[in-house]
Amino acid sequence: MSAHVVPQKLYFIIFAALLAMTALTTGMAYVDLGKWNTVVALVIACCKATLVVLFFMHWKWSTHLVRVVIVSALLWLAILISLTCTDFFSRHWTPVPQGWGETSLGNPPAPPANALPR
Amino acid sequence: MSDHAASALAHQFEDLDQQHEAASFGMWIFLATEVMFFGGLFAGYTIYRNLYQPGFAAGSHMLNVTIGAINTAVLIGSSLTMALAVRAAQTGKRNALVTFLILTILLGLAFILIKLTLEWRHDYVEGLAPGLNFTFAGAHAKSVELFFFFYFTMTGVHAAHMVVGVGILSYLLVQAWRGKYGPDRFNMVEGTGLYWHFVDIVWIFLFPLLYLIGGRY
Amino acid sequence: MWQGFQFVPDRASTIARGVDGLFYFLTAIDIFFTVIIFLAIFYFAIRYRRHAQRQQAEQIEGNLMLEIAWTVIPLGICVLVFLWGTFLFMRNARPPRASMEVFVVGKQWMWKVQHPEGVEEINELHIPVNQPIKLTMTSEDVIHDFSVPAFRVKKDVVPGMYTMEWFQATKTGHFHLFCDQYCGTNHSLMKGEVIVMEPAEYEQWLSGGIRGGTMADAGAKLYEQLACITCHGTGKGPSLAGIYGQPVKLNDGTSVVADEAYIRESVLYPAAKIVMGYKPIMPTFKGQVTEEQLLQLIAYIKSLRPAETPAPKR
Amino acid sequence: MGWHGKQECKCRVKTPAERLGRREGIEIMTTAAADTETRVNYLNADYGIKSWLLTTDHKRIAILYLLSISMFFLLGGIAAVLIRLHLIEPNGAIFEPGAYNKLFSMHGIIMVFFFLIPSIPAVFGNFLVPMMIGARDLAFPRINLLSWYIYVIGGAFTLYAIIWGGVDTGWTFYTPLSTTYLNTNVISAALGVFIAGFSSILTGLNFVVTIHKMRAPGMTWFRMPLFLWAMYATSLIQILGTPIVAITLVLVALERVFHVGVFDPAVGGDPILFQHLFWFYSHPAVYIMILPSMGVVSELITCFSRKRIFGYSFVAFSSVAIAVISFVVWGHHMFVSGQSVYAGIVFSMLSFLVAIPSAVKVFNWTATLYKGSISYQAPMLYAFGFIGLFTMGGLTGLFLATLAVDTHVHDTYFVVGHFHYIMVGGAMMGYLGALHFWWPKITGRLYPDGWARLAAAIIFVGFNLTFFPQYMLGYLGMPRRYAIYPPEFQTLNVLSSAGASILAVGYVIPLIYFLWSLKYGPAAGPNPWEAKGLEWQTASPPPTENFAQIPVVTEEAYDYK
Repeated sequence: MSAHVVPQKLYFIIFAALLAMTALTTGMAYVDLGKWNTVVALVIACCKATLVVLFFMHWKWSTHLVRVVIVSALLWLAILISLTCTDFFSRHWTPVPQGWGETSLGNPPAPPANALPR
Repeated sequence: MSDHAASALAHQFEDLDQQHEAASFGMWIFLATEVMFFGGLFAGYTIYRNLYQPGFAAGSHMLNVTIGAINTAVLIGSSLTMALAVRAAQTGKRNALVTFLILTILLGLAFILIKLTLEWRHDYVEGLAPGLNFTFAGAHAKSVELFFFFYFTMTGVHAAHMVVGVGILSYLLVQAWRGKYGPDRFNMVEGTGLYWHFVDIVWIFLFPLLYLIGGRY
Repeated sequence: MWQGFQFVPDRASTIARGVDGLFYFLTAIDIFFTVIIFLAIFYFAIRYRRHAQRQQAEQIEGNLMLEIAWTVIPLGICVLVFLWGTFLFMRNARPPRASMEVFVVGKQWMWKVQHPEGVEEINELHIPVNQPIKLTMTSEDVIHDFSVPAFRVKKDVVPGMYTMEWFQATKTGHFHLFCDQYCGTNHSLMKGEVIVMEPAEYEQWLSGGIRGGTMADAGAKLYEQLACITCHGTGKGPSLAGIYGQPVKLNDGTSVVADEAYIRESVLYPAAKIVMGYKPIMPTFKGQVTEEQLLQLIAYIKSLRPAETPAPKR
Repeated sequence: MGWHGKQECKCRVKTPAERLGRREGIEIMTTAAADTETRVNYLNADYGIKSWLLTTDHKRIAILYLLSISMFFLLGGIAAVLIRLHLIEPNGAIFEPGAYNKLFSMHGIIMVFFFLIPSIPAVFGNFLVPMMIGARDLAFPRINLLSWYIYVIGGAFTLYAIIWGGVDTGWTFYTPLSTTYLNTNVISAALGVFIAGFSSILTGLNFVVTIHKMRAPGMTWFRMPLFLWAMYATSLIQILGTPIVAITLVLVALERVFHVGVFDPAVGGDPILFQHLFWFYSHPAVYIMILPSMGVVSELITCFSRKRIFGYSFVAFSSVAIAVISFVVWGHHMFVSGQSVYAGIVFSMLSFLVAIPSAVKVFNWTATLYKGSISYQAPMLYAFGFIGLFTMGGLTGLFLATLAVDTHVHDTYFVVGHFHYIMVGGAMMGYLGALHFWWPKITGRLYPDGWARLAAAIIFVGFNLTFFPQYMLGYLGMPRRYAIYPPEFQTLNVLSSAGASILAVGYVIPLIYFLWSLKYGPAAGPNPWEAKGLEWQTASPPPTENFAQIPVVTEEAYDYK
């Protein structure tokens, strides 16, 4: 069978790195970075996940096929989140229509000049 | 091919390599479905977190970072022992395999116990469990309720995966004790390992998203 | 059984013509391709039917030019239809500035309509002809859908948010109003009529139907009843005069535009967005005001001019 | 038609096969036919209920699926008949609105989740995938059996919901109606669909692994029959889409239990988010239904025109393209839902893209007929029916992808007509075509071809009469899911119901002659259609191990020289 046997030492190094990053991400939460706190936390999480996938889950010694599976799962997740977000974050672009109290019975409708997307 | 290897080969496969590749490929595809399964929750979380930032930050501040960080470490430790267990199976070391499986199970149980007694129970008593006992009435109360709904659902689904994992590991332990696994036959151990690491990765993302967003300063 | 049977639905709004034009264009495309495919299949099936047992077919691997042709041509048609449909849709998505605004509340299983002048009706909507009407809609329970086939418009009516649709009727008469989103047991009974009238007739109908003053008046009354005035108007709470449509600075540094959704949220969930410089002391009015009363309050707040004192007019 | 009387069969044992051979231009080896009775095959290899319920043979599991989905089809079909009967009268001929709502919900949930989604993948995919690639079984036979049990458990939950109290959410489970306002058995119906979803995932997983890892020597990707490409694309959707609907239904159930949840407007939740998550799966799910049928049609068209398919790689890749694009178009179900108009534009544009690979397929099938040697046995008629109905259904999809037109016809009978043209006209025609094509392989028996052709014609006519008026109703504005409707829509509704009665007859005829053929049908022989493809190179019914020796593939697919 063709599975790769990884030296034990490497596992312990990765373990130490993961613990260190956990400490780092917890510590960073106590530093005021404004918006960047979230970004930093997510970047560190991505690094940790990458280490787990690369070494604990043997990505480094995997076939291309397995890598395609991982990448496409992430791609599909990205499709789900990004296209859902196109709705939620563009809903408020639709201008708040004005005209309350300006009712003009019988007048021809004004061209919707004010209604262009902002 | 030894007799042992022959019995390890299912009738539909030509050889052990093909069987091993199929098993690990199948497990990865299963993990892809798991990514999407959690993905639905993450998508919902992303949207509400952006719509209700202050409420989510307020909710996050009510969680205990120290316990969260300790639990993260516990889970990473269990991932290490799981990786070592797979290695022991690959190299045919029965005793090491049994030891590492026991360690993994213990660390997994420790995670669940910490979660259950120090966090969920605490949150419930504090009135932070939506639908059961939610009494929080400060600023952004409804966003906080939403946050805690996500918190319980996401950690709950994650914990359910841990419980299933511990169940499978216990089965593996019995089989390993009987000496069923070896260099020709470790697909089960490897697949369970992949699953266990995946559950670990989910937690690696849940920890910052639930405990750390909005900062602690 | 043949009663009222027709092939084409009434076409009674300014939008209808455009939508029908595109609809017929698409129908023509459909017929064209369906006929081509059907004829080709029939022709080949007859022309190349198997006569003898060992009749050989001529093996053809494919043809790149053909593949490109039948990829690119449909793609071109799709782009055309997409642009056409989107253009119409965007035009129909924006109400003209001079629209008359009518409020609609969906509720299992009825439509409650309020005119700005205060007239309320159920399962009926009276409107003047040739006048753009903008509906601001919400639901008290589940998702409904306000659909008027003769006007070619529909929009879901969603709890917790305001949706909008507009139309301008071109014909007087009675037209179907349907709930098009499945909403429970009596979904199919949640229908009514849109009655389009001559403007003069409409005025007459309106004056006959007024009971409690305009919506803004009703809102003003409510404003007093709920004692909003003890804070909003004394400086304890922010002044509401002229805020509608204006940006409001919040205490977390962000700012929002005071639209219907914001006002609604502030009444029901006061703690959600706190205006800069004020304390979160406002109690919630959830459960005390109905969706219709909310709309009246909104109408009242909209009617307040910036120069006016924040206290109600009376 | 009706070439076999029963007597004829009894008195002249061998002739039906011979006669069939002459009539249809098919050579049948009488020795092979005689051989069938005694040979050991997957059906007679073992006896007893246990040998079926504990089997890991992909062919037996296919039969288990065939029986269970047929039962669900029958239930869903009865519901459909009752719906059409009810709608003869504008005020409703039979039911109260509440009962009618339960009826169409039952029809939708059963037909979508328990018939159409498992239909071709779980029956013909299971039976054929290993045989077509030259393998002895799927990669994970025990998981395959598990998936059937999961399906049955899911079905049991849903049946429980339907029988005790019913469920009236519609198959779409829209919140907050489903979470807060209905008093019916929503949780167990949702749970049933949730559970059945895992059956679908496991089936897809099994196929992908099998197609990647178990192909016989020489069976390269571009020598695979197009049915396998279609199954592969279908499996991708099952794997990547189903988990989303699963978690979404979990959230619905949680919201129902705890009275608070992520879709609850009271805490700032958004019901429209539910629709996003639901359609992220449920739009691609339409392609789970139609893609396998497209694969079947590629097999049928080539076999009965005795030609290699026109533009093999275009047909193959269009399947994968459909699977991928299907995931980015879901928002077209939500153009009028209160979703952002800009998101609507994005989704409209993407929705048009999915029309292109579908059109490419239709043109390639038509071109395959050119200069063929075409015979019209029953399976071919179903394939023709599929192409025609799918063309009409697919083209009306353009209306629904167009923002301005969809605003008018959304949630009307136009939509109902459109998706029935795809799901019944398309998927169901493909399913019946497959059943007629591979029935001799599955059972080793031939059915009366004349009756089968008659049934195909009746189904085609009945189908169009049922669903074409629904397009017109939709354009006139009749909303879907209405138990009571304005009287001016009656004419078209009566027409539709009349068509449905013809359609029902069309579905009953095959049931009768298939059952008849099990006992009286002449033996089919290994390859009654003289088709290419590895499944025809082994005996009918095939032995448990499929092939005595794993075949070596040396030629392209559809090498009908």
